[in-house]
Amino acid sequence: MTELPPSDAVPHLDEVRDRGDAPRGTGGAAVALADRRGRDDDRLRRNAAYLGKRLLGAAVSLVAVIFTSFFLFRIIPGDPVRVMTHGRPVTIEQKEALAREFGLDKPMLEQFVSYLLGVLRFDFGESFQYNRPVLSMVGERLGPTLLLVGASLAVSAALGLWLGVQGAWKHGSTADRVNTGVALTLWSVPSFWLGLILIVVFASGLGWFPTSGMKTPGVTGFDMVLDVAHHMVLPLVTLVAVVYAQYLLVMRSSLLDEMGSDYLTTARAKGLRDTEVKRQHALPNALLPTTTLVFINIGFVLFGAVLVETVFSWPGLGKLFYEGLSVPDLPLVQGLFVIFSAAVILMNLVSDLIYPLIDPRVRP
Amino acid sequence: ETKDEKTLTIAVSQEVDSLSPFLAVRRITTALGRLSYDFLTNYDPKTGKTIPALAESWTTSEDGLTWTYKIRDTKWTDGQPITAEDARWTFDTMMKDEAAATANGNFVENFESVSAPDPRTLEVKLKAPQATMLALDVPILPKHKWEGVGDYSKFNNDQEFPIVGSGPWVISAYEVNQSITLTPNKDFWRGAPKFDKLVFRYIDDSDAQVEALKAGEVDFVSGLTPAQAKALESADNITVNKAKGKRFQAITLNPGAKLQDGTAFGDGNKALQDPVVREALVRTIDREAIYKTAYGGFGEANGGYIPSRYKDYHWEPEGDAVIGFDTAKAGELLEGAGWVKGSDGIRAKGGTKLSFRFNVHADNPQYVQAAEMMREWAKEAGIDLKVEPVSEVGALLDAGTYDILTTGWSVNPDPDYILGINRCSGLPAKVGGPYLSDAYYCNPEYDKLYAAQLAELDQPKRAEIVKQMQEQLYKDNVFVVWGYADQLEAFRSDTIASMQPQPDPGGNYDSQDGYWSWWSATPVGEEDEAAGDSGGSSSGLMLGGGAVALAALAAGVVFLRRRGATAADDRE
Amino acid sequence: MTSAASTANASPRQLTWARRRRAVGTFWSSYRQNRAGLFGLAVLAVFVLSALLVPWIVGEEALSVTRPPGEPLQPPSGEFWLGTDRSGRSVLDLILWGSRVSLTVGFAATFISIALGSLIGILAGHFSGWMSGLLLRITDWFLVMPTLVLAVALAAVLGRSLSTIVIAIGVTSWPTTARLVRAQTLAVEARPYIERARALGGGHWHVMTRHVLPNVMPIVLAQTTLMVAGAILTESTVAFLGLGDPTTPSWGSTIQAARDTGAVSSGMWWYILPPGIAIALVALAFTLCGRAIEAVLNPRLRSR
Amino acid sequence: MLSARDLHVTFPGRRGGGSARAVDGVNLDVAPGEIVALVGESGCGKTTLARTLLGLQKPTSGTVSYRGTPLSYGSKALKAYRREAQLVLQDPSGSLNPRHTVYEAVAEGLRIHGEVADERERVADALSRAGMRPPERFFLRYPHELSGGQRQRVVIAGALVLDPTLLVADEPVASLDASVRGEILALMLRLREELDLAALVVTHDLGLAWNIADRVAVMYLGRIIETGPVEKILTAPEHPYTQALLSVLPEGGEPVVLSGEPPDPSRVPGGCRFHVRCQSLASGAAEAAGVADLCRTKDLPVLDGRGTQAACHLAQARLLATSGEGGHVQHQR
Amino acid sequence: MLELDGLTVGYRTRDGVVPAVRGVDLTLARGEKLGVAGESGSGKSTLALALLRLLPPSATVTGRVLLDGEDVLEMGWGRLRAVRWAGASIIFQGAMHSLNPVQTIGDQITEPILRHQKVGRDAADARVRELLGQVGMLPDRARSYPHELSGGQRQRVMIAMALACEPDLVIADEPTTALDVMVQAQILTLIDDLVASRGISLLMISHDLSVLSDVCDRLAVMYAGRVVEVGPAGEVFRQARHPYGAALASAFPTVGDPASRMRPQGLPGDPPDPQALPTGCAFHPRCPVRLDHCDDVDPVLWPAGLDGAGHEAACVRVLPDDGRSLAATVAHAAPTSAVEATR
Ligand SMILES: Nc1ncnc2c1ncn2[C@@H]1O[C@H](COP(=O)(O)OP(=O)(O)OP(=O)(O)O)[C@@H](O)[C@H]1O
Ligand SMILES: Nc1ncnc2c1ncn2[C@@H]1O[C@H](COP(=O)(O)OP(=O)(O)OP(=O)(O)O)[C@@H](O)[C@H]1O
Ligand SMILES: [Mg+2]
Ligand SMILES: [Mg+2]
Repeated sequence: MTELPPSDAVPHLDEVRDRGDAPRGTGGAAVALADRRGRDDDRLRRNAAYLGKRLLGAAVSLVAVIFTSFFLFRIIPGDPVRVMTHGRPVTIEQKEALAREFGLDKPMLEQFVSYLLGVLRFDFGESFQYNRPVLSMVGERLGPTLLLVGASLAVSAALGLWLGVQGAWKHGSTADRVNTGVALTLWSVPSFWLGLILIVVFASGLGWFPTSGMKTPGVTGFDMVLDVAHHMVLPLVTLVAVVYAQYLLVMRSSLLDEMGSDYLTTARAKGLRDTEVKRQHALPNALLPTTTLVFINIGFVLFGAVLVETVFSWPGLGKLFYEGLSVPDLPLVQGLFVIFSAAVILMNLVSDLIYPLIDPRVRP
Repeated sequence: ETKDEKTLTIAVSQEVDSLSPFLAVRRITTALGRLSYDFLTNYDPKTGKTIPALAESWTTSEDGLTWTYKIRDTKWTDGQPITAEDARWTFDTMMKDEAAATANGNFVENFESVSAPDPRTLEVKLKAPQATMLALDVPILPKHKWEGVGDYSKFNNDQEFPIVGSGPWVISAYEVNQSITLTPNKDFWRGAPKFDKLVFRYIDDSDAQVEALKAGEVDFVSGLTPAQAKALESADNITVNKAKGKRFQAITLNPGAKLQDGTAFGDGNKALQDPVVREALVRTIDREAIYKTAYGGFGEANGGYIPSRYKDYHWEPEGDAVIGFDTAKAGELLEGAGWVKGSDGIRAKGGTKLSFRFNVHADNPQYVQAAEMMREWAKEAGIDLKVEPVSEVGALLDAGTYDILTTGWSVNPDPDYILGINRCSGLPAKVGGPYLSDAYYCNPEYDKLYAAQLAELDQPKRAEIVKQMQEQLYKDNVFVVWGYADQLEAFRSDTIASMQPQPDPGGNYDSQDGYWSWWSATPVGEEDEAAGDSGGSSSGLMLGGGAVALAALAAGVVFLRRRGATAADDRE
Repeated sequence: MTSAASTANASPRQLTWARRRRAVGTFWSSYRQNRAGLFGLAVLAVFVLSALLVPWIVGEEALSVTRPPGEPLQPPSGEFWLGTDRSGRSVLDLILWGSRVSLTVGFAATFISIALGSLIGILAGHFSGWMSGLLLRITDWFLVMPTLVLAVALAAVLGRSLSTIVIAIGVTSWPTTARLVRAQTLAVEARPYIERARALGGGHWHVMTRHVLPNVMPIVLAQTTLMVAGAILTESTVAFLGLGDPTTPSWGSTIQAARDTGAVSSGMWWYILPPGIAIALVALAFTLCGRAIEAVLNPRLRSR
Repeated sequence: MLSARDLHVTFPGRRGGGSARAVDGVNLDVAPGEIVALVGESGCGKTTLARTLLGLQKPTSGTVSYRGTPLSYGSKALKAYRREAQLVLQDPSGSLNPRHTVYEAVAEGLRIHGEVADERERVADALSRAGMRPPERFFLRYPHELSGGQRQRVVIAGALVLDPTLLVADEPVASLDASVRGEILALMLRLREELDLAALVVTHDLGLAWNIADRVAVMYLGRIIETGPVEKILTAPEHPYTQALLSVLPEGGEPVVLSGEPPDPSRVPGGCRFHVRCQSLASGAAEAAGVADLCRTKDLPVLDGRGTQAACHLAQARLLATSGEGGHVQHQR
Repeated sequence: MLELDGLTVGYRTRDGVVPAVRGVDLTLARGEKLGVAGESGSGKSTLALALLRLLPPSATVTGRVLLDGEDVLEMGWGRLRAVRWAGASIIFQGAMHSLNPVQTIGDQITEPILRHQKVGRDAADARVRELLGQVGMLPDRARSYPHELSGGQRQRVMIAMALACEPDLVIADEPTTALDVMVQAQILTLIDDLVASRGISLLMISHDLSVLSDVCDRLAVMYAGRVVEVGPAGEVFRQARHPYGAALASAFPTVGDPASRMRPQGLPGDPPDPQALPTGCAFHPRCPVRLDHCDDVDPVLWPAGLDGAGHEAACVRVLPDDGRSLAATVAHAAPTSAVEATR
């Protein structure tokens, strides 16, 4: 699951970060006026401190991840050289030459140092299997992954939020119960299984969509856009179906938490329509945990899409990782792990930074 | 694209490792090399014999150290002429550059020098006689395109399309992890392919491949499961091809891993060193049941080492020689040898239990299924098999830390190589060092027979010796063959009217030696034009009498190469 | 409420028990009003019962691949309600047997995850300073560690087995629990009654066990139910990626076997659908129970 | 019995803000059997002071001594101290764990201190002394089943069950309505009679002080600025702040409504800390007495916590003018 | 201006209906200031919310709420929205929670102005600055978020907001509870000034009788969902006729008054449980001056004025003959106009 943002409204979902109380006012009106300038400086300084602290935390996590990535995969038994030579009868010399080329003959520490230096220069080395820089391999596949995962995230977040809002506002209604039930059921279904069923029914059965892949070879131009969209329907539906429940439930429960709030009564008392109360007052307050969830998921989906990518032969990143593991293609898996983890950490950071924009209470 | 453009789409699940023939070692990429570059020689689709390709003819010196090839006068796909210099440069680069030797370096290891005295003559000088000289499966590269490449280890040949080559097809587009598109080489000397486009489409999931075939998105699918094959047989416009398998499926029992100097290593269960235990264990295997259930009836239960597809060399036990399925007999054997059942139902003797690790390729469902069956049978005889699926057995084999492994090999028309791996000399010289053995088998008797068959030039007599070797192997129960699964493929009969199988008849289309199937594939509606020559006829014409003997010699080593290119997939 | 007269002579111990009984009673009576929760509970009960009784209902011989009761890959019939698998065994029997593994993985992995998560969460929330900082970093570190990667690494080291999967799931999923528990701990620790307990002279142990633990229990419970569903799904995912143990019948391995057989493209719906539906059903049942419990224990949800 | 000497408590400023001097130099004594009221407006540091006295908050500097021995913050020593000194927190509803019954809440102290013998009798006794009779009726109730007044009484019973000699009660009645609060105050007086209990009652309500306290200490922005017997301080206060507080009471005559709000404890003004809002300074009374400059620039000393004193330049000047001597107002340095 | 006629509110809960307000009749003239006091849980806030139909759906309201002669309870939604804030505005009990935490206070004050008055954004902003100035805050504060303000400041923002559309009626629900004396005094002064200068009617709720008596013209005391005493503020405070009113008033110590020195006044007994009200007069179990028949008769408001004018109390003791004669009859006869039988 995820870390959710600080807000008194959602204590059960919430990770209350070392926040203490909401900062208090900076004193009486007179003081405020006199200190106008000082306050701006102060705020700047506090913003910087806040940013610094988050950045530092992210950096620490990243360093830990880099360390891990190096040692974790080395516990997987397997001889990369053997795999690289594909079982061909090679001489000891050839093996040693390969080991030398990939630096596998050097002491662990030295390997680690050179790996670390490489990572700092964004050089993750070359894949054992593909003789190519890990970074460029990632570059090639990032696009399709981002397309699919990004689209699914957008659709599922939108769908989940919308249904969540409807559900909470009319909680207990038939629509609410049906929606929540359907979402939970889909949430409980293995994604690859659902994908296969969709292929059988909608691709080869009804023939509405292509069975797999991202596009028909050779199609270009605007046709390609349509073609890709056509190919994307089933994987997208699969991904969305299994995740949107999460957004729905979080949105629903955080909105439910806001529902009893007095400021909503204030809004009603002001003569606002029900939908206005919902949209202009309740929603912005309930949006906070969901936003964080979305951001953290952006980091995580890169990992998660492997199943759907496999089933639909989507040319994305996910599969690369798990194939590299069995070799083990150390540079590849290390690089991917660092990149994935960095994505998670980065998105965590971004949500930390975005949070104050949405909720003034979190402002430093 | 025009409407009536005929496209042949093949579903593949393997990713491209590199489009540089210097680096490519995967099945998909070596096949691509075959399609887009001509080699010096090729194999007859019907018989598998060597036939001319880029080399129109060849001669060899008395001492067998100098080989001279006459290079065909034909053109690269960019219009430049192909000369002997291109071939010289290709071999020379592989000799000098470690990176260029990555994929096919073993062919040139023994080369002294390569020269091109004139544009039509290639001369290779060897350090010692080498039999693979008529099976140099090395794509000859256009020097004018490749010369400028700086670092061959970094060059993947995937920046500029179409790729200049000399084969029947031209790689004209490549989308990473999605598709590779080839267009016909209209000027191919053997005749242009008949389809307008050949597309290898990446579909990872086997079910998705079949669904794509049914939906008409792809035209050819290989590696079907029995269930899929059965289901497709009744599908419209789809033809299922059940080729007799050239692979055998087997297990190896660890007879005690040894180095060449006899030093034992690893931790194999000592009980397996007892021939009685091995025989008893083999008697618990119901081969028929395995092929009936796990392979859905698409395969042949057979204990012979060389698949029945190769009639000349195939041997199988008969009558009393059959170590057949009989768990009761297995029990008796063990009982007689002093292995008695403990309270847990597992036999033991002197502290050694008949409890074996059984490492199975996790990614091969049939192996897993068969292993589960074997576990149950073995249990009836008081033997405990612990089925442990693994993703890769190589490491276990290297270290000798296994009791039973699943394995399987593709066998070529000439059995020399596959017989050779079981010699004592196939054992490693040091732990982890290179070795050929797949089972740590070592039997001096067998070695003698091997030498004899190598020296025997008379084919029927040689076949006799080969059969004796198989018998020996069968008796020793170290390398235990189950049988041969059929190679199951399917294609859309509304797209492909005909294709050249290998061997013909009854052969397969996928993973052929040569480019025959995709080169010869004829679109539906164009059958009549396709009365072309199949190349097979010209081969006999070209071969002189002396060459025939040489070719036979060469064939033995061909398989060394075979292993080089495909062992990654063959060895399991 | 027990009447004053009857409690007058009871010992504190008895009183405590009376209170607990009463708590269970009220819990159940509010739970009972949650129809979805009841449905989930009923489904679970059926599955757990069949998992427990399967050796008697079906018997181990039903799992034999060498003496299967039927022909391989037969469609559903009167004899085999859900058809047969690739070895000729009844798919229904496989599902029943598979429930043992799947439920075991679900419970065991959840137990590890919840125990670790609660412990670390409470410690990180209760103590401040370096201790909490360290625990948080560790938590973060494990949070980015994907279950499947760890499962691969562990499978390589420990071999493919149920326990590997259990450990992999348990070890990678506790951070979520830890974070939730920590958040709740922080919230609880800010309550005045913690201050009161400290003012009365209570130490760390007293505060953590008497005040924090009971208050994080509801969230831990809710988390538990969600986790069980997650663990079952993960087990099937691991099997799907070919990292599981294909020789033990579990729902995941049955799906995997069906896929290996090409059941999807061969139209053998009876082979591929039931295990998926079983997973979904149990996962759903757990989720429903979890939400029901959450609703009962959370006064906010209760009042609605 | 309980005395604080030169107590300072500073909270680090959040996210780069200045640090908050919540308690900024306090001397305070509570004698056995004495009820002292600590009054002052919201946020002036009353709760912080109370928490510090109980050792729940470590002072930044200064000492708290109990029966002449300075508090030590080791867990053993604190536990022993808390056996005798009890705290009643500001918010009775929050002070009770919603998952604990009344019995458990009251018995918690006994259990912590291992006094489990005749636990039941002592719990019953404490509850009935706090006015919950018959106690058995409430044993199994949860806090939410109690009324506000009952909750407050449970908290008080929990403090009384250990037979404390010192009670620090933080706003014991602030959240109650008028009818309940009188009842609780009466209970406190009774306990003082019965147990010779010393108490420090924290409040921002002067009426409460008048109701029950012997002595009153007025706190402003982290400091005690005036202290003395209730009758004196609440009828004839010296400090303008106390005067202002009294004036806004309904019967306090012409109300002096101070402008602005109490300054932030992270920005304590220089000079007299009250001068920014001081009505005597604003009205020119200080000017007239010639202390206006002092008010703006000269900080006042920390009162020593005994007798009747006011930390005010004006009061000092007046006193000097009328009696020509230091009197109760301290001269400093 | 405002007229409540038999207003009754019940909350539906799992354990049945909680009668929070049980038949309240009150009138409020234009420009008048009415205080409502009473014990916690006596239905004061419920009453306030009912006036603008702001109660949660679980509440059922009966009776009539006439605002300028129009029944609020029967208005269409459109009309109701128009009346809300423009006709009558509310200052809620907890200013802390009554402001939207993620909107600046400026935006929140602007919102009703833009909605109810045909003015542009700039004009609205100018009005906000003016309003903030009136409640003693810097106009710059419009850009602040609620959490950046102290409790007192937030309370002022609520007041500014309540005045934004210049309503005829302001309902202030405990505007000063939880504030300390000084801030409380500031706010009360402010309200007093604003109401006086604009001729607005004020309905102020508090549990602090002394505050109410200071600010308001008239005072109503509630107990268990009923108004038990109503009359001129000073009179109710100092000479309450209902024993509960008297007890409330006497619970307030007077600093300097030796009578209350060391003698805190309480009201023994527990607050009534609205779902299990005692029979007869709801107050009788705690009543220091109860009569034998108090558990039989449930008195309604009855003129109790010493000098006649507008002072009423619901206690048998204000009835002639202590209501004894009535009690004798109600045990057997139908309720009379002055007394209702509870059984
Ligand atoms: N833990 C803390 N960290 C930082 N500042 C604090 C902390 N506790 C209190 N403060 C600050 O110290 C000052 C005094 O707070 P304290 O709670 O003692 O006031 P109080 O007099 O009890 O007020 P009230 O009457 O509202 O209870 C306040 O400005 C408050 O913001
Ligand atoms: N939503 C609700 N559901 C059920 N009962 C409620 C609800 N809101 C209030 N009540 C009950 O209605 C009664 C009146 O509540 P109300 O809030 O009007 O009291 P009040 O007089 O404003 O008290 P206070 O002085 O504490 O604000 C109380 O007994 C309360 O418990
Ligand atoms: Mg306080
Ligand atoms: Mg209220």
